[in-house]
Amino acid sequence: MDLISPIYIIAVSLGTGFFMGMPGKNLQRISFYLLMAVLLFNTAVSLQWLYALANQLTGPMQVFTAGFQPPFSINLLMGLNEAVITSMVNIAGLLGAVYMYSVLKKIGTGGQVVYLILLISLNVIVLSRDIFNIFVFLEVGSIATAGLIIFQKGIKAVSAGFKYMLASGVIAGLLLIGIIFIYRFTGSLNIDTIIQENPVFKQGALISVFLILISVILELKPFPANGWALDVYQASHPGFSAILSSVIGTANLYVLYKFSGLASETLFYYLSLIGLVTFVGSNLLGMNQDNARRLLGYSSVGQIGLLVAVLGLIPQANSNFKIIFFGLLISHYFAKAGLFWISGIVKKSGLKSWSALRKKPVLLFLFISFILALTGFPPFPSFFGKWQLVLELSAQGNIAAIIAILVGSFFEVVYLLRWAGYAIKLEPVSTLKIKWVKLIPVLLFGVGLYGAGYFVSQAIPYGNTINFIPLAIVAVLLLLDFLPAYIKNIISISATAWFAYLLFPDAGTLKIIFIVIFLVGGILTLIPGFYMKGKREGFYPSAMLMFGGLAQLIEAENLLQFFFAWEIMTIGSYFLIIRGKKSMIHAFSYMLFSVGGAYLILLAFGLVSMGNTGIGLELLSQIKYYPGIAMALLAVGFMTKTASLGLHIWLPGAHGEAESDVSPMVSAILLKAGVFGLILIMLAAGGEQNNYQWLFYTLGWIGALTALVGNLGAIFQEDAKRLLAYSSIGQLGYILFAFSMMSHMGWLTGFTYTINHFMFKAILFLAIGAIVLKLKTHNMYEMGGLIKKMPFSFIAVLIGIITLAGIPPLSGFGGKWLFYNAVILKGWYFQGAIVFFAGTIAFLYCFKLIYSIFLGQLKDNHRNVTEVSFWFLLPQYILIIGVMVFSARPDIILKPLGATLSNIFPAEQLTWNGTTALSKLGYWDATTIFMVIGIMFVILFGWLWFMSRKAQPVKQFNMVYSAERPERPELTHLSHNIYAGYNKALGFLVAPGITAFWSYATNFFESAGNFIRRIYSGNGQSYAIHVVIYTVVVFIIYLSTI
Amino acid sequence: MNLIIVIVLCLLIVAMAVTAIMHKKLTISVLAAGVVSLLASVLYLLLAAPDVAMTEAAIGSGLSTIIFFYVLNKIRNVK
Amino acid sequence: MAIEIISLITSFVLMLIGLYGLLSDKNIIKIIVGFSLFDTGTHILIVTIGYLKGKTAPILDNAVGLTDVSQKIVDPIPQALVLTAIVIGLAVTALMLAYALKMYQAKKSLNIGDYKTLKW
Amino acid sequence: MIRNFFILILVAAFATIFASLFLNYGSSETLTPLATYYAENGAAEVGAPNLVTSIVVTYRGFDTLGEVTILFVVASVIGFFLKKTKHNNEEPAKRESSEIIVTASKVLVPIIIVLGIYVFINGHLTPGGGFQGGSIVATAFIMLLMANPAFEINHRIVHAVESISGIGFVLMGVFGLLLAGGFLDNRFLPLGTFGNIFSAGAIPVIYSLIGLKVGSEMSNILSNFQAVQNEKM
Amino acid sequence: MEFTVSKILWTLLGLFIVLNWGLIMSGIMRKIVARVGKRYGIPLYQPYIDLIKNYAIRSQITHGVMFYLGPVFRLSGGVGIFLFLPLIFGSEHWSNFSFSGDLVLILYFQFFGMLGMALGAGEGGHPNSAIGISRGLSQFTTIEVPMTLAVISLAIQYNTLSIAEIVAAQQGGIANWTMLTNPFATAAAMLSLLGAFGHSPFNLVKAPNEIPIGPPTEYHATFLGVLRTNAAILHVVEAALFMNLFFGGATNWFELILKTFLIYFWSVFVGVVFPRFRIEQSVRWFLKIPLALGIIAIIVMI
Repeated sequence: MDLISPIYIIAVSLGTGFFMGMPGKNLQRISFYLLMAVLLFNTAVSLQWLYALANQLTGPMQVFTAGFQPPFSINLLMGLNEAVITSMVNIAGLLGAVYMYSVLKKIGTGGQVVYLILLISLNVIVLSRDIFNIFVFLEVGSIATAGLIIFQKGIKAVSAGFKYMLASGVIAGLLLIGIIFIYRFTGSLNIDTIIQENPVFKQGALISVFLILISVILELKPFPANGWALDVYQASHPGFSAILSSVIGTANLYVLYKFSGLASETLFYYLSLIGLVTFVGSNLLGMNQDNARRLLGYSSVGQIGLLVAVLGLIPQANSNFKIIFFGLLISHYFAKAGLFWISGIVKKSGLKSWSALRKKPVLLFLFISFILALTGFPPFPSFFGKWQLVLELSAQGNIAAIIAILVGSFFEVVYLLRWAGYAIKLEPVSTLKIKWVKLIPVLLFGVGLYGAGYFVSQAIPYGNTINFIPLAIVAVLLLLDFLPAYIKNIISISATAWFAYLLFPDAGTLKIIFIVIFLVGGILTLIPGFYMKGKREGFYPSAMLMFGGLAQLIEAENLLQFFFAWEIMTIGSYFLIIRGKKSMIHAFSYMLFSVGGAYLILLAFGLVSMGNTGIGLELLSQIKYYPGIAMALLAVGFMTKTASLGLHIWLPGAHGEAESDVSPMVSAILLKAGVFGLILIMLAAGGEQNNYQWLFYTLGWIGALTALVGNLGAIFQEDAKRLLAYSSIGQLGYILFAFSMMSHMGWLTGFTYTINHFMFKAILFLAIGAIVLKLKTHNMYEMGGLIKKMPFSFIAVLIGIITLAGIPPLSGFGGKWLFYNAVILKGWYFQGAIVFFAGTIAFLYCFKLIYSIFLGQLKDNHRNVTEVSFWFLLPQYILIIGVMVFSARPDIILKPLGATLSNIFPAEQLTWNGTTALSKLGYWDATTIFMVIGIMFVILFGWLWFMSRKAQPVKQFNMVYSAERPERPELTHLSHNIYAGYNKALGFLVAPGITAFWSYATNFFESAGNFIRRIYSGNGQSYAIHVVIYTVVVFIIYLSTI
Repeated sequence: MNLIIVIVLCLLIVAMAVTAIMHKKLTISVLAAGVVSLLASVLYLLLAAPDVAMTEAAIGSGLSTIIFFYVLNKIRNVK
Repeated sequence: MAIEIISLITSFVLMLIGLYGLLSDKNIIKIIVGFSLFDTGTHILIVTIGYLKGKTAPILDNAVGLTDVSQKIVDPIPQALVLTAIVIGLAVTALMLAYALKMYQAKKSLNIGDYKTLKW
Repeated sequence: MIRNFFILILVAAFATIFASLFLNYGSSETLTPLATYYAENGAAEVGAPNLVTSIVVTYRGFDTLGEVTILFVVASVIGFFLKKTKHNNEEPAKRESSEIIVTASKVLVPIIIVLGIYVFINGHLTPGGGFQGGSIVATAFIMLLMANPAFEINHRIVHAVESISGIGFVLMGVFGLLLAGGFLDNRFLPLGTFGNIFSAGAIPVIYSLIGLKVGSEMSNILSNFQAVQNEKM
Repeated sequence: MEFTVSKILWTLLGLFIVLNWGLIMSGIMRKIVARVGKRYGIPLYQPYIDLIKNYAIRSQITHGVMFYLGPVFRLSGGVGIFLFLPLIFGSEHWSNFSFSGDLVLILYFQFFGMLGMALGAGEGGHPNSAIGISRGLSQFTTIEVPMTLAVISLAIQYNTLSIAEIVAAQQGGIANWTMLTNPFATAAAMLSLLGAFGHSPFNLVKAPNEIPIGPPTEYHATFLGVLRTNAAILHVVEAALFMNLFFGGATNWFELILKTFLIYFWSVFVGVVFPRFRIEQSVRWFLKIPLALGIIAIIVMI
């Protein structure tokens, strides 16, 4: 294969650049197209090399300038790495030029030449193997940068440019000193020769290597010596900021990569330290930004810091180094360029003004994709990069680094997702005019990002086990988003059914329960969608993302699949929750807790993989290092999803404010994902005699207290959906408690609760949601007397609360009976008593719910309401049938379940005698009870009806109140704060102490960030001082180790 | 002999540099910086680098000083 | 004490003086002066590195001849490098001055502390 | 004051880097292997007596390409940065220059230009070369500007010279690549007799082009600064 | 054990006895309270008169379906507890349907009636009903806590949740009664019993003074009759439950009548002596001493 030598990139570009300097009006006119032609040529050259090298059609190519061998002349190397990086540089350069069409046109040939030369310099610093040559072209690049900054008019850009020049001047000086001394000590300027000389053994050389590396690092804007860079990001033309962030950063990073061959072990250590400090520090400060471009600047700095850390942490000989490094780099490259470009389209700088994107779905989609890519969500390359990074660091035993990375990532998630929330939810204040030239690059980068994600996923170990079909379905739904809702609903339901069909045959009893909850539940909760008018843009992709994630969770067989599914599900549910009218802030806090939890899980997975080969889920049962910590981390991670005490504050808002058919999805179904995770680790822990007694004991207490606090919270709610949300917290507390017992009876209890909660919470949320939709209020005191208007809803709610409260004969009682037996057998008396107390409290809110809404006095404005939609009632009644079957014949489920569990918990099993369940302590015959109570109820009802058959209905207004007729009887509906006395006695237990704790934590980090960022005083000279201080400090620390 | 010249030269360079930094008047300061360059080019000659000496003399002390003065001139005009 | 030691020290001192000026003076023009002193210091350093005691300039004229050249001349490489460095220094200085001019045009001030609209 | 004191301490701390470099400096009596190679083979391979020139133009010619590029970029940036604002067409207040300077410039400018050209053409033989010559040429333009502050360099010509010499430089490089060993190889022209003006392959040509390029670029930069002088702020 | 006609008949007979005993017992108690207050009081057969009168009243009104269902739930609750509770130890005839569930079933079945009452009263639409219910439920939650602790303590003590087995374990003399073998649990349970019966000081729920007649405020005629029937049954059944758990159960009807009378008398006695609590006071009170007793009861048994 005959390839064009990379030297022609330089020759052709420079020749054209010089030619563009020619005077003449005609040239002015065509110069832009000339520029485009050259950029296209460069792109083509680097891409052909990429293609050839990636497919091993040719080996790496050495270009010797002047016809002499190195080290006697300067040589360039085009290997696979270089091909990748130059391709990235040139593609972004090309698209960047398209994006900057108007400004490049306006500035004229001078500006175009500068742009071209910037790209050339980047190509050269990537290709060159000569250290001084790299210096020269770094200088070319920084001068061109200084020129490009002032494409943007105004003093801001000019002063930012000056700050930049000042800092880069100092840095260049350091680099030059380093270079000349390395020449002094090794006698060469060629990187490869110097590495052969092995400067590590000469002390002077060590210092010069230090100077070289520190100056390249300083070019990469380490925190906190990076004030100059942030100003540049903020002040420059967005098109250029994109280049600066994604391309210049990339090229400079590659220079560091090349130079890192010179470094010693100690220096690598410092490299990682510097990178991590930068990553954590700049993301911490990013949280305080409200200017979009400056925020992106902080994020860029952070991402580059992470990559520097990767260079320092992972040996380049490691087979996964490249996938980690490039996985993270490529995400950053696509996403950051895309975001800066979008920032130019949005124009306004305030984060909140990005709501303008709402009217442009394509752009909004791209924006969110970029944000997710930066924050490391699947299916983007950064997800896989971060995953592999964590595994490698675990293999090294470098837990501290993992923690630092996760903390930094978390900060980043905070501000990026808050921003995404603004864009999705806030009312647009302005409309956007989008020019095609500006949209095309963004679009292409969006596509590239997804492509890269798939490519990277296939490249990492076990990446090919990930099932992308759910994502494909989501993609189809995204493309079909213009269709009316019912068509998409049919597609979604069929897809969910199809998942279930695929998963069903291989599943054991435990998994079948979850398949039913996740997927059959999914179908049931999707049915109300038929009621919804219009297109419901974005709903179905999000829902399918969530259900797809849940399905993948079940089929996951290794840690990667599991984590992938977990994250997919999290994003999907986030987008579902944020759809509610007032849910922006709640969805945000949901996401923060979820991401925090996910990171704990990731950390734990890292620990799990330590010292083990492979990443199968079965490793959970053979953790070699820190098994207790790993298990605890996993438990806490899963408990963020189940909203256990301390981690529950997101739930009421998120579930309460979600759309009517979303609330049942997230409450009845999604919460069980956390339960699924908990079961997974408990199974892995082994049976009753496990090594984690302390952990499960603690979890038991947490579960009990969660139940108490959740239920107490619920009784004081005036908002029907929040009441149910708090109730979910409490119910999940029971579930956690039950599973934590780690006994046969405990697990039976847990599963019974899980199944019950799924059914009754879906019924209740569907019923209440439909009513809320109809009445347009959540407040129970604005309702009342609806039993006459909505009898079917009333019956559903009644059955729901009877089940919830555990009153015989419905299935809720089964849970209670099992619970009692389990608690006493286990010996957890006090926890059990607390849970029991919580159960009686549940009774209070159940009554409040049904009474305030359905009973009492009908409100005037509801005189004409009618029963809720059939589409809401249908799933409710299907579920009621489920409740009835489970109530009358619990043995259908519990028998096989018990048989399965007996493998894990052989002791103290539940035995069955016909329909009578026998425990060691007592007995329970659900079928008989059901019959006895049913018969008695019917008889008594018949008798009473017979006795008072002549009774006449009373009109609403026919009432006497303290011997007077009230003027407006509907106002006598007592429903506000009906448990005032209880509040006086026990209200202190639900005082928002935990909320206060979290807001204190948030404030702490925000004010810490605010304090630290004062060092960015805006004074260019101070920034130069920072650079010098940074150098000196690192040097002194470094000196003490050599 | 060379040694003494070099020492004197270096002392002068340092003195001029300090002047350039410390002096209140911008013109003096710029001139002093130019002189530093000029003296440096003499030093280069002594260090057997005639090429560099020529360059430094022409560029470092010549052209860049002139540019400094253009800017100073412009600023002074405004004042 | 040898010549190269003295000029080495001079170069270091010059760089430090330049650095001090760059970091301490509020006046933008003087900051640039400081920068150019720093730059000159690095140039002297580079030339000094190439110097070998008692050797001549790396030009193969009649005095040097064509034999045993390596025993007679100083190192030409640093000299070649410094040529490049000097030109780069000029370019940077010129651009900084252009910036200074523009900044002055906008705010009529040479105090770097007055250009803090962007911060945090 | 406290701030300055702090910076003093900082600079002193920075000096530790130099100190540690200095302590490890040692002394060296011989050339590095790389320099030895150039010293021993430079004359034969490249054919230029001035080894600095052979390194600058050939061995490390690629650096030099970058270097002229830097000047080119700076000239371009300053060009559009300091561009005159259009609405500002008032005649600048002319200041008369002294008679002596005017006369001197008339005499000296041609001489200086010739000197400059001499310096860069002889760059491979004697000290000097493209940069030095180029800046000398630029000095001539300064003379012209000083003599007549309103003097406008003919931009078209300067730009044309700049472009053509630049393209020429790149073309020389490509010739080297196509006809000899590599990009910027000087040996696609015969090496000629050692020490002659037309020797050392393409070095005289390349260095002359560099000289023209550098000279025109510097003139460009200067004229842009000059142009600002006549502008109102 | 199966549903046989004779089983059902025996059960109905038992129900009849319990109902009558309940009516008589409440008559006696009202008489005693009156005498303590230096009044003459009602005749002993007054509850019968009330009941017959209520069932006989013709003019009836209804507020809707749930208004019907309320009393049904309520009575089902009372009768249900009766059905699932073995009354006379060792007698198959009087063990009713207790084979289908144990102590847990009874504890939870109490909610059934409460829920019905609450819903029915709510349907009535009178705000006083709702106030009464909210108070009643609030108080009830805390009453249950010491009770639960006591039950757990029993379960630990006897290692069973079956009432019949608990009674069996107490046979053979007074020394074997839980009252003596597990005094703390008995104390905790007896305190919560006070709340369960809703006499003073825990009768704010019914609150005869502030609010006409509490939750049943809208009920009358047959509806009220059903409620009164239930009250009569429930008093006996609850007392019988306590008798089974703490006082050795009963081996014949006489023993049952005596013990239930004494247990019921205990609550009336306390009611006469102590003034009424406000609702938050009673909530707090139950979470102090009875709770502490319950905890001690468990600690002692562990």
